[in-house]
Amino acid sequence: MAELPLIGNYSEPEQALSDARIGVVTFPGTLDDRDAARAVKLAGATPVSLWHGDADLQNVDAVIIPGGFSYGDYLRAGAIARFAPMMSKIIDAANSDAKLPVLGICNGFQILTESHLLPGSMIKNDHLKFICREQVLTVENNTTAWTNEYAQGEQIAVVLKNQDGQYVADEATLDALEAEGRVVVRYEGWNPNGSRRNIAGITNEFGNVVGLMPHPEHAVEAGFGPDHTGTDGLRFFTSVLTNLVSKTAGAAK
Amino acid sequence: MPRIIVDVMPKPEILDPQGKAIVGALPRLGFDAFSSVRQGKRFELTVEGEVTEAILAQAKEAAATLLSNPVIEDVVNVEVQD
Amino acid sequence: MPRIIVDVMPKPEILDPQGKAIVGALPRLGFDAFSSVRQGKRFELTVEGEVTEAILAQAKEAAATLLSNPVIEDVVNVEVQD
Amino acid sequence: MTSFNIDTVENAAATPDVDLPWAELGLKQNEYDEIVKLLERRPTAAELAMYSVMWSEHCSYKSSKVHLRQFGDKVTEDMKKDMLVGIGENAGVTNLGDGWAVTFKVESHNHPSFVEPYQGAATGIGGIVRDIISMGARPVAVMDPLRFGAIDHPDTARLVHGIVSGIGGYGNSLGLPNIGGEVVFDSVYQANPLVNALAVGVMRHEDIRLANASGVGNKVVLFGARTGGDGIGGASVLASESFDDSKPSKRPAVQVGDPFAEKVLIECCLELFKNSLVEGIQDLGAAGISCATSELASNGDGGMDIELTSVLLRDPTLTPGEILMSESQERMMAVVSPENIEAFEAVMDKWAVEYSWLGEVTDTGRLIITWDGQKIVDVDPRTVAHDGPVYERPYHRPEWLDKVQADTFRSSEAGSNLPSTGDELRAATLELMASPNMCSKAWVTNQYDRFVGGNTALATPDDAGVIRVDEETGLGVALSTDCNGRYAYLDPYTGAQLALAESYRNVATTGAIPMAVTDCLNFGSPEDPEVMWQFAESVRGLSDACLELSVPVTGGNVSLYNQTGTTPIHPTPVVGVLGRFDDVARRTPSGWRENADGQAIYLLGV
Ligand SMILES: Nc1ncnc2c1ncn2[C@@H]1O[C@H](COP(=O)(O)OP(=O)(O)O)[C@@H](O)[C@H]1O
Repeated sequence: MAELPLIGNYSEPEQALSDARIGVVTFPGTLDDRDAARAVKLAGATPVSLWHGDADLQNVDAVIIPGGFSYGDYLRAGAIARFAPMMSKIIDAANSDAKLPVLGICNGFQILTESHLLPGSMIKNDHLKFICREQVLTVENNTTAWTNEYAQGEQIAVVLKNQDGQYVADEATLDALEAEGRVVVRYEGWNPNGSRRNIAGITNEFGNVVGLMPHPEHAVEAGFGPDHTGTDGLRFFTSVLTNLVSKTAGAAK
Repeated sequence: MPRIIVDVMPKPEILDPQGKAIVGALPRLGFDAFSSVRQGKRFELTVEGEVTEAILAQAKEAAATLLSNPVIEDVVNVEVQD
Repeated sequence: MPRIIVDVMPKPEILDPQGKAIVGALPRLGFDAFSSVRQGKRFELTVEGEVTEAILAQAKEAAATLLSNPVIEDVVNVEVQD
Repeated sequence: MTSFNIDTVENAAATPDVDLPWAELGLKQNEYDEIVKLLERRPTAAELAMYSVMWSEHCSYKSSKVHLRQFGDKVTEDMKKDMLVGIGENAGVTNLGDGWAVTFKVESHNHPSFVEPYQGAATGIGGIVRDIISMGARPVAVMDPLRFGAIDHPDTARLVHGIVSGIGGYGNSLGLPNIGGEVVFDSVYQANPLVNALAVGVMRHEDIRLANASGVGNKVVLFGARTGGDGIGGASVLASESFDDSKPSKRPAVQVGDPFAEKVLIECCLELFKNSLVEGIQDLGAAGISCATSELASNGDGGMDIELTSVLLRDPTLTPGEILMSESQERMMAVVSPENIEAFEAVMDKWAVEYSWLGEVTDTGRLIITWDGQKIVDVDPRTVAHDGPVYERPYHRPEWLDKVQADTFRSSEAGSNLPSTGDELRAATLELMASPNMCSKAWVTNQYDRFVGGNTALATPDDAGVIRVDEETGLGVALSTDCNGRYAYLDPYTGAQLALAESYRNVATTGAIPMAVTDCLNFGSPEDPEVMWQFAESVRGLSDACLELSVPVTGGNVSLYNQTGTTPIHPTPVVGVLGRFDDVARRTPSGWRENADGQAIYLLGV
């Protein structure tokens, strides 16, 4: 019998499989922190709850900024959250030599663009409505810290749900993203929100910071995601473990 | 080309959750001079050619019907900007 | 009490889905005078007491950092209103 | 603090002949006389405000009470065995086993949604979710049975788009999956759209909280949003309570929801429950502080002292009576023992939720409210919360019903026009499929988050929503809401039974065992004897059917006066059924699965 955790804190005994510790940030208004923590656990790592107002990263090996409506998203999605003390730490760690892996999902992606860790921005969906659907994506870059377990060009089904999901950037930025292979995933088929060049997710130049509009953490358990069977999202979370292991191995050399 | 600016604000007696979120965030960023914030909308309507009385009247009516919700919002300003 | 008005508009080169929806709706309601519409935000910051240079500077900085996102928006106006 | 000419208890006793605006506040002469009798003097302005809102149809169920009793009377021991908390609390609580309990309830926000569709629907979700929190539960899902007017009526688009985006805008921001609902178009609902909202929550048995104030000396705290003039626009006559014409009296008629504030309130309450920091808790909905103080006090040790100037205000011009009536959203009231004050405040500070201490629990049997130390309310809280008027309204079967019932498909002229050729059948099929009541509801459900939380095992397009409660065992619940108002119009007794039967079937077909019922009874004016008959028959039908199927009604809501002029809506008793799964992995989706080749198809039933 399991208790529901208060916030993104699955205070289970630490997993034996991997001693990787993945931080999950909770802001006031964060919604998917428990889901992100569950995904981390299913991937075999230990989720660590990070509170927006704290400034201690608790030695985590990677960080997930989950979806939701931080501060209600009344001003602009992610605009206020970006200034939280925890975000300053994350920004520094992501830019440091250690290149902390950071995954921003939905509102997390918006926070990453507001923080200038990723270029561009999100505006309202072109149809102006909230949209929730099962979404097929094409993996365009399988070399990032968060996508190395996918095949290049693989199509995966995850969940999409947002109101401000239209990715925009100026043409020069878009061209640069394409040229440098920094588009990580693209919407397959119908473009659900008007995003430039069907972009659903991008990475920074080092591949450690990834922002995604769709939600892989809602596709990690058979029966509770797309079409009741999909677990295509789980490899985002196992990828980062692979990345951490290879980093450790690299360091040991 | 001339533009007509329409400003719409939440009615003073109505809760403005957006302004509330901002006024909470400002002091955390060191902006301590503001006791309250309200967030409204600004529309810029572009007119081809001259802004006649009739066109201004149209803008005012559009402001009162489509651009604002009179149950919760006030049109605080309609003005021509060249 | 004096207020500082901050107006923020989507950058001209960025598509504005709300403005686009409005410009589509206007003619259906008989408002045919407008060739384009853009929707931005208007903030009213209330100041207790006088608006000093320092407070105005705070408002300008808040406008540029928190109230707008320079990637997609421009601050088009910061002004004091009594 | 603004100063008013305060109408104190002392003043009321000394000036028995002052005219009070009781009629404008919706009280009848006999009701006002009853208040004077109970108090043995005229009420103060503040007392009048409290009685008028608490004795309204909406809060007191004065027309429906005598019928609703059947839900409590027609129950067997077997039906009661899983009921941990029955009707009367904010929401009933049902035992799920393994130490888990579930609470659910459906409520209406019909009229506010007609006036301001987005905010009306949004605050409808907000209100029902707070009901669930106030039981000590974590809300885990919402549903929204909706009824609109004709799809081609000019006002329908305003209502549909506003209401759907309001429900989505609020529910999505709370992180609560929307797992089902209804969308029905029928011109009878033209100026009376029905916006019913259901919420379900889960908790451990030991976390069940009740709305009562016990423990003399325990402190009473109001937390969440500040109190504004919301929802008292209609009662602006109260401005006269200050007996002072100079007061500005701009009171908003509509409430604006702040889902972010509510989300924070949810998390903050859950943390309070987890650390056992509150003794009793009550959400603030209709009748605001009047309701919260009088219900908490009368359900507890019977007394409470409150200093009203301690309430944090959004609008400093509010008078005491207005503060007591305000329906500002996203507020809760709790009773906290003195040793927990510090810990309580730490949780509030963590979530940046505003709070203020208003007073304490006493054993005087009186609810005493002061304004800056001056006594403005001194009542027996039971008389406000529970002893409101009860009416046995006259009712009779409408004469037109025989004619309507006689007009069956077979007996009518239309019978001879039944489609028979291939082309006719094709046309009829297409017409049915294109009907807004039959076609895909994806244009609605695509605007609702059904995945958040990661526990949704079934949602649209299935017959019932299914939510996992315990991640280790798979224990979970199934929920469906149903009603066909046209059936209820033809025969309210059977129509209500059919609503239950449909909902029960929808839950059962997913594989769950139906356990409990909630209902939202949407009807026209109780002052119309024909409507009253529809109501009485529906309640009789539903309660008989519940007895027959052995599922208890654990809570619900009555919405009356849904009519335009003398034309009422169809009787619309929306019924929600909750079922239990020992493991949601066993849920059966509707529709053919892949690899269905060779599977047999059966039609069950008559
Ligand atoms: N207002 C609504 N909110 C959420 N879900 C809805 C709503 N209306 C319909 N649905 C869902 O859409 C699906 C199809 O609805 P409907 O066509 O009414 O189904 P049925 O005819 O089988 O009862 C169901 O899963 C139902 O719960």
